[in-house]
Amino acid sequence: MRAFRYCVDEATASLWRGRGASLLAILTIAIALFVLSGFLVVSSNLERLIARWNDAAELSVYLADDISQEQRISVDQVLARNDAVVAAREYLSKADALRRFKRDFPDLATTADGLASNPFPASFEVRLRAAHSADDAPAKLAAQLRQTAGVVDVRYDRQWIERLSSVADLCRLMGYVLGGILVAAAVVTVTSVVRLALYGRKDEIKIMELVGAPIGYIRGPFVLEGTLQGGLGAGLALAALWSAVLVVRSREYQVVDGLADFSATAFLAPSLAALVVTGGMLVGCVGGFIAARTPR
Amino acid sequence: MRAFRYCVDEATASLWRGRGASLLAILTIAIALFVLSGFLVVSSNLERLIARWNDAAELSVYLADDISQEQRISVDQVLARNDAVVAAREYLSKADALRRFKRDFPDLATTADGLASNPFPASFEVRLRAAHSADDAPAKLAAQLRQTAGVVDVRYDRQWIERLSSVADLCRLMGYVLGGILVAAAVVTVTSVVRLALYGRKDEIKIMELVGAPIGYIRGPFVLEGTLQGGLGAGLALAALWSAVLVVRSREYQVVDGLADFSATAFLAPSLAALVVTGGMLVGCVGGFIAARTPR
Amino acid sequence: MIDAQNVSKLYNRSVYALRDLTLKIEKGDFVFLTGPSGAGKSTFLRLLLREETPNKGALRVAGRDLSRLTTRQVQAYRRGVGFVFQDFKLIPRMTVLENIAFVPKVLGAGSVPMRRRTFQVLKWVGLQHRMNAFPLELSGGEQQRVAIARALINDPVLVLADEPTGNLDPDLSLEIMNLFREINARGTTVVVATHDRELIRQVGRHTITLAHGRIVENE
Amino acid sequence: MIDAQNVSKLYNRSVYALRDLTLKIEKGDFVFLTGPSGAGKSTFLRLLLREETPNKGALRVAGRDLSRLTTRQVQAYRRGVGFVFQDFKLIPRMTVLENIAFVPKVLGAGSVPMRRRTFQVLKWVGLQHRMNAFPLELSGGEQQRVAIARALINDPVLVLADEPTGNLDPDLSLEIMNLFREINARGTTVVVATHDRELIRQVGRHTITLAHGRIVENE
Ligand SMILES: Nc1ncnc2c1ncn2[C@@H]1O[C@H](COP(=O)(O)OP(=O)(O)OP(=O)(O)O)[C@@H](O)[C@H]1O
Ligand SMILES: Nc1ncnc2c1ncn2[C@@H]1O[C@H](COP(=O)(O)OP(=O)(O)OP(=O)(O)O)[C@@H](O)[C@H]1O
Ligand SMILES: [Mg+2]
Ligand SMILES: [Mg+2]
Repeated sequence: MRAFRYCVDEATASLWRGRGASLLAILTIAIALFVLSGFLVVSSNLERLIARWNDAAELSVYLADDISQEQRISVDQVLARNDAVVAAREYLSKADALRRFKRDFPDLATTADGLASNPFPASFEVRLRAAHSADDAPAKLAAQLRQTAGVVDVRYDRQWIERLSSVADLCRLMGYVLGGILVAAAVVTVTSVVRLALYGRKDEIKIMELVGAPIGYIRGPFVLEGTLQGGLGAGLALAALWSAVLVVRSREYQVVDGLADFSATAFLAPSLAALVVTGGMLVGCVGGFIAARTPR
Repeated sequence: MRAFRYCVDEATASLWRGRGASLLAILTIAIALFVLSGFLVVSSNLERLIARWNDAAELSVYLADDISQEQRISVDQVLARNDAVVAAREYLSKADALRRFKRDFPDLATTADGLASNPFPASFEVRLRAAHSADDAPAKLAAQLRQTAGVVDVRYDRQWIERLSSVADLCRLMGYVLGGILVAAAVVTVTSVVRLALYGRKDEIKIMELVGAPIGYIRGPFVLEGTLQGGLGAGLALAALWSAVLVVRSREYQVVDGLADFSATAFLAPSLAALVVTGGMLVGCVGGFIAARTPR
Repeated sequence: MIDAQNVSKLYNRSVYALRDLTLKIEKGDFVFLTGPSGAGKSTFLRLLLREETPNKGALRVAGRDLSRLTTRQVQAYRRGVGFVFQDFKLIPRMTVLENIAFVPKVLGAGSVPMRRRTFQVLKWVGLQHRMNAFPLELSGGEQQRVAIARALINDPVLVLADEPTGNLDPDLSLEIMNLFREINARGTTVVVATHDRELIRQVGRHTITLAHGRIVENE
Repeated sequence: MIDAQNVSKLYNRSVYALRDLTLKIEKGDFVFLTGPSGAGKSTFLRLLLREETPNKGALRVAGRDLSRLTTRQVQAYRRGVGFVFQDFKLIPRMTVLENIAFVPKVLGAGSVPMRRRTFQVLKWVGLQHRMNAFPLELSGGEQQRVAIARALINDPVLVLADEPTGNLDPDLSLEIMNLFREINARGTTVVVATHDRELIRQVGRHTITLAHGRIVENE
C-alpha cells in the first residue's frame, strides 16, 4: 500500500516535472489510439450498415391472377406464422405493381399504358430478419410458400445477399489488416517513447540501485508513469474521436440516398471504449516495464 | 565542406552507437509513413476505380418504331462525329431490348411473352468518356440527339453519375481528414522521438557549448541524424507498402464482379514516392533542428 | 567485518585495477585507504558496495560472500552500507532533502522521526539552510556534503567514503572527519579513501596504502 | 587581462554568490582563488567563461565586456580560454583522445600536428597509456587529468582551473601545478581555484581569498 502510494506520487510528480516530454508521449499514444479506434468506429458503423442492407433483402411471393380471397389469407398466415424469419410483409396488388413499374422505369411508362391488360402479378413483398438473411431459413420458407395454393412463384434474392456479404467480408479483412498494423504502430510508439524518455533517467535508476532502493520502488514509478501516459493518451484519443463523430453526425450529407445515414453514426460501444483505454494503459505499462528493466 | 563531412561522420556514428533507440525511431517513422502512404495508395486506386465506374455512365437514345434506315444511320453519324464525348455506342434492336428485359426481370418473362406486340423500342446505348462524364458536353449531345429525326427520347443517366461523384467526393473528404491526422501523427512522432533521443544528450551539448565548439558543429549532427532517420523510415515504409501491394495483387478475389479488380492495384506514382521520402527527411530534419535548438 | 582473500579485479581492457589483495578489517575499525591516482582505491570500495564483483578471490563482509547475493539481497545489503561517492551521484531532479531521505522514505520510516533525523544529518554537514535547493544549485563542496549526509542517514553498520573531502577546505575536512570519528565511536566500521596526507596525519588511524592494485603499506 | 568592477551574482533563490567584487588580474599573472566551500570561487570562474553573466557590475576580459557578446562571439571567446571544470565535464561517448582533440578537430587543425600536440598534453598529465579508454573507465584522478589536458590543448591565452587537483595525490598535484607554472611562464594568464593550502604554500603566488562572495584577502 505504502509502496503503491509512493509510486503514484512519484509517477504523477514525474509526469508533471517532465511535462514537455510526457505531453509528447501522451500525444503520440493518443494519435495512434485515435487512428486505431477511429478504424473501430468506421468498421462497426460499416457492419451496422451492412446489417441494415441485409435487412433490406426481400422475398417476393407472386400470386396467381385468379387467386381467391381465402387463398390470399392463407398465404398471409403462412408468413405470419414464420415471424422468426419474416420482419415485415406488404401486399402489392396488380395495380400497385403496375404503378411501381411505371415509377421505376419512367421511359417505359407510355408503353405500359398502351397494354391491353395489366401484365404484372400481385405479390407479397417480404422483408427478412437480418439474423436469418444468411442461413437457410429463408430458403425453407420459400419452398413452403411455393407449395401454397395461389402462389405462382417465389423469388428470393440470394445473389444480392451474397454480394453484400462478400463486401462485408472484404471490409472485415481490410479491418483486420489495418487494425493489426495500427496496433503494432501503437505498441512500437509507446514502447519507444517510454524507453526514450527513460534513457534520460538511466543515471537516476543506477543511483537508486547503488543506494539500495528496493527494486519495486525503482521500477514502480516508471511502470506507473507509462501506464498513466497510456491511459491519458487513450482518453484523449476517445475524446477526439467523440468530437469527430459529433462533427460527422452533424453533416447533412447523404450519399446514395438511404444507403448511408451519417446522422446515425454510432460511437464505440462502451465495452470497446473501455478496451481502448485498458489497451492503452496495458501498452504503456508494458513499455514502462521494459524500459525500467533494461536501463543500461 | 569539412563541417559537412564532420556532421555526416558524427551522425552516422551516432546512429550506429545508439542503434537501439535509432531503430525504434526509424520504425516509428516508418509505421507512420506506411499508414500515410498506404492511404495514398488506397485513395489513388479508389479514384481510378471511380473513374472506371464513371466510364460506365450511359446515354440511351430511344428510336421510333417506324424509323427509316437513313434516319438510323444519321443518328449513328451524330454519335460518330461526337467521339470526343462518346467512348462507344451499341445498337439495340427491338428484339434485343425485349431479350434484355426478360433477362433482367425473369419473373416477368412469361408476362412479356403473353404480349401481342413487342412494346420495347430500339435504342443506341452510348458509353461516355470518363473525362466528360461530369461536365455538360453529354447534356449538349443529348439535346442535339433529341432534335434528330427518328429519335423518340434520350435518357441520360445524370442521377447515377451524380451519385458516383458524391461517393468520390466523400472518399476525397475522408482522405483529406485521415491524411491530415496521419501527417500530424508523423510530425509529432518524429519530433518527439528525436527530441526524446536528444534529452539524453543535453549534457553533451552543454559541454560542447562550454568548450566553445561552433554552433554548426553542435547542432549539425543532430539535424542530420534526424534527417537520416526520417529518410530511412520513409524507405522502410515504402518497401513495406510495396510488399503489401504485391500481396493484394496476388489475391484472386473479386467483389461485385468487375467492379474492383485487385490484380490491377497500382503502387504510388514515382513522384509521390519521392514526396514521401522527402517528406520523411524534412520532418526528421525539422525534428532534429528543434531538438538541437532547445536542449535545456 | 571485511575479509578479502586474494581479490583481483580486471577491467575489460585487461587493466589490473586490483591484484591479489588480501586484507582484514575488524568491526569498529576506522581505516584510511590511500595511494596515488589509479591505485585501485575506488575499485576496492566499489567491490565492497557490490557495484562490481571480483574476477578472482573471495570478498566477505559481515560473513556474507558478496559474489553470492541475489539481486534482492544486494539491495538489502547496500541499505546497510553508507557510501560517499567520489562523484557524489546525487539525483538532479530531487532536492537536497529528497536526495537524503529517499531510501528511508521508501522503506517506510515514519515521516516525523525521519524529518528530525534528516535535519540532524544536514546540520552535521552544515547545510540546513540549503535543504530545498537542487544539487545543480550547489557548489562542489556543498554537493559533497549532501552525499555525506545521505551516507549517514540510515545509521549504517559500514560507511565507505571515496575522497569525501576532495572539494572541501581543510577546516571543513577536519570537521567531516570528526563526524566520521563520532560515528565510528558508536561502533560503525568506517573506510575512507583519500589523498589528503595532512588529513591522515591529523586524524591518525589505521592506513592502508595501495599502488598499482597492490598493498604497499598496512599499518 | 581580467577587470571586474563591482560584480554581483545572485542565483534564483536570492543567494548572493558574489557581492560587489572588484579586482584586476594582469596579463601573465598566476592567481590562486581560495576560500571556504560556497565562497563563490566557482561562480567567479563561471562568469569568466561566460557560462553566467553578472547581475550587476561589469566584467571585462582582454578588453571585451563579457555581457555584450553574441552567441558566436561567446563560442570564439571560449575557444581562447582553457577551462578545467570541478566536475570534469567529459563527454562519456568519446574516448580520452576524442575528448581532448574535439575542438581543434572541428576547427580544422591538420591531423598530423594535432595528433602530435594531443600526445604531448597527454604525456604532460601522464595518461598516454589510457588514451583510448572512455571517461567512465577512468579513476577520478585520471578523469581530472583528462580535463586538464583538454584545457591546455588549444594554447589558450587564459587558463581557468576549478579545483584541478581535488582528486589527485600531493605529488601529482605538484606536478600539475608545475605544468600550469610552465604554461604561465610562456605568458598565459592562469587562475586556479583551490582549497589546498599546502599547495598554495608550495607554489606561493598571488592569492585572492573569498568568503561569502566577498574578497577578504588579496596579496
Ligand atoms: N545554479 C545555482 N543556483 C543557485 N545557487 C547556486 C548555484 N550555483 C551556486 N550556487 C550557490 O552559490 C554559492 C557559491 O557557489 P560556488 O559554486 O561559487 O562556491 P565555491 O566557492 O565554488 O564552493 P566549493 O569550494 O564548494 O566548490 C553557494 O552557496 C551555492 O549554493
Ligand atoms: N570501468 C572501468 N573500466 C576500465 N578500467 C577502469 C574502470 N574503472 C577503473 N579503471 C581503471 O582501474 C584503475 C584503478 O582505478 P580506480 O578508480 O580504482 O583508482 P583510484 O585509486 O580510485 O584513483 P583516483 O585516486 O584517481 O580516484 C585505473 O587505472 C582505472 O583507469
Ligand atoms: Mg577513485
Ligand atoms: Mg566550486
